[in-house]
Amino acid sequence: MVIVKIKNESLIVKISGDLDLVIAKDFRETVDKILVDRPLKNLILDLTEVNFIDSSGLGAILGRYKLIQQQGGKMSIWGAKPSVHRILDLSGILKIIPVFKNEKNIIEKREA
Amino acid sequence: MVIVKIKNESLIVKISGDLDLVIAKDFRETVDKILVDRPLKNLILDLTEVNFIDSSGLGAILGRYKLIQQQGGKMSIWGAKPSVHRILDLSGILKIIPVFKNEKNIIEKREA
Amino acid sequence: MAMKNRDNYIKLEFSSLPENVALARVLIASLVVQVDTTITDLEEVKVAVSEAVSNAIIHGYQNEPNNIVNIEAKIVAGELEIVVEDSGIGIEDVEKAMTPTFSTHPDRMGLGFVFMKSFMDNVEVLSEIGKGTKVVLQKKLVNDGSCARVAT
Amino acid sequence: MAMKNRDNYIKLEFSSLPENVALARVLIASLVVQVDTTITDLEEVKVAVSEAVSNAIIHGYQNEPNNIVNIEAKIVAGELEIVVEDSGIGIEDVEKAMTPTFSTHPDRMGLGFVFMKSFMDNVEVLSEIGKGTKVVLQKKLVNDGSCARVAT
Ligand SMILES: Nc1ncnc2c1ncn2[C@@H]1O[C@H](COP(=O)(O)OP(=O)(O)O)[C@@H](O)[C@H]1O
Ligand SMILES: Nc1ncnc2c1ncn2[C@@H]1O[C@H](COP(=O)(O)OP(=O)(O)O)[C@@H](O)[C@H]1O
Repeated sequence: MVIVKIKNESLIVKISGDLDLVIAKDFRETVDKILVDRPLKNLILDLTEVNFIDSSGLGAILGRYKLIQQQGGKMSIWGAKPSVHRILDLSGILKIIPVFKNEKNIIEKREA
Repeated sequence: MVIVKIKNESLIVKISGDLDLVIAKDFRETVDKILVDRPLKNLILDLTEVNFIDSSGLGAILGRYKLIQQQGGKMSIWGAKPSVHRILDLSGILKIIPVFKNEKNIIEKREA
Repeated sequence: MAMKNRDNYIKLEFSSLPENVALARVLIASLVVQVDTTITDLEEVKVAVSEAVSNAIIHGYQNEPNNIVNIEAKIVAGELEIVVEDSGIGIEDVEKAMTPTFSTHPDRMGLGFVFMKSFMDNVEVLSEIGKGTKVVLQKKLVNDGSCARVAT
Repeated sequence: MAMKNRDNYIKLEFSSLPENVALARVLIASLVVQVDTTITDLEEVKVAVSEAVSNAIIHGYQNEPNNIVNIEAKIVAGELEIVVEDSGIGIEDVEKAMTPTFSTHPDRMGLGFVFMKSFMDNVEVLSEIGKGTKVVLQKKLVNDGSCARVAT
């Protein structure tokens, strides 16, 4: 599932589930539809609820990064679980897109 | 998974996962091994963590009910989720084994 | 979400191990959640599949692990059809076998076919002694966009 | 728990729909958790299967939904072997296809084979133009009784 929120100049995209080719397509189409009408300064990708990612998901992330770069914006990633973080790392994406730990999520996890 | 606890004269059995033929076997063997050495007054079956049950699971429950009855003890069931409760109901087991809502569980659910 | 409610077809062959009942159930559940159906429908299909597959292993193959169970499932226009097949001992009298509480095993409740019949719209059993048993389960899945996502 | 680490065999045939990548992944994960393996092993196998099955659908069948993908998996003495097969367009130059970042699709990263190779012990690709592609993935599963249950 892909949920989007626009806050000031930022597009926040929250993905839930397994980020494979099905959700990658959803993600790509949803973001591109918004950015084509309205270039924004930031694309924040919230991966807190993503349990799995493969190269189709990575491709969609990298593609959105390129798009927002072209439009002069920036991209960042939030809250990837360790298994997802590992794949992001292996792919080299971490070297070009900054990844932050979502603090709210960390607190929730500690309390669980 | 089947976890047992003996408290005074009660055998508390907590099952987690899908109560199909695999866990039914585990449950049957675990309980029977204890009761053969040491007849107890109560068998309390905690189904809070059971997500699924089929007729193999029901058969194992009914069999343990018969065993504890023979030994002069009683059986009760705790905390079945709605989908599990429905199957217990359809099978007629609810008419012979009392089913209680696990209060702790209800509170946890409300807070979730 | 894109591509919901498309027709789909799967066929699984697996060893007659008790652990594979869960495997078959999970597979069919993954298929059913592709349709925006209700959680109740999903639960009912899971029970029916569990019963049919357990029967193939326990009765058909008498718990011998080195045999093959087949399960085929298709969704066509929201209509689910599942076929569970074994090449085991077969059923002598299908009508009798389907009678509520009838079981050839002392520990079992004889509710397998009862659940299949209550939870599916249609159940057909084809069996031949020494050849095996084929159970066909059919159900029209209720389309309910509001619930399906919860179960994924 | 009873009957862990037994040999097992499954074979799944399914329509070449994108949604079925998840289905194949869930099925293989259900098989792997029967062995008391680590969560890391489980995650790695899921990625490798996802890549191979996605390739069959996207590249092999060029997203045509009415074709059949086959996946066979067996565990023998803790050794997992998965075979993913399509009857699609085939690969002209397998060696080139397996080169990191090589892709015939502009939107894709060319990391599918890279992930298969990093996450499995052995990857073999057999392909013939116009006939199809067969990917064999092998991995020795680490036996770790302390972790497997978490993943079920
Ligand atoms: N696949 C099968 N192969 C052989 N016999 C079967 C098969 N399925 C069912 N039966 C027979 O039908 C009977 C009733 O089945 P069912 O209603 O599922 O109850 P139960 O599994 O509790 O016995 C079984 O006891 C068995 O004798
Ligand atoms: N099953 C297949 N059928 C046909 N071509 C394939 C298949 N699998 C892979 N290929 C070819 O190999 C290339 C590399 O595959 P891969 O490493 O998975 O990267 P990607 O999927 O990102 O392109 C693909 O772009 C495609 O040309």
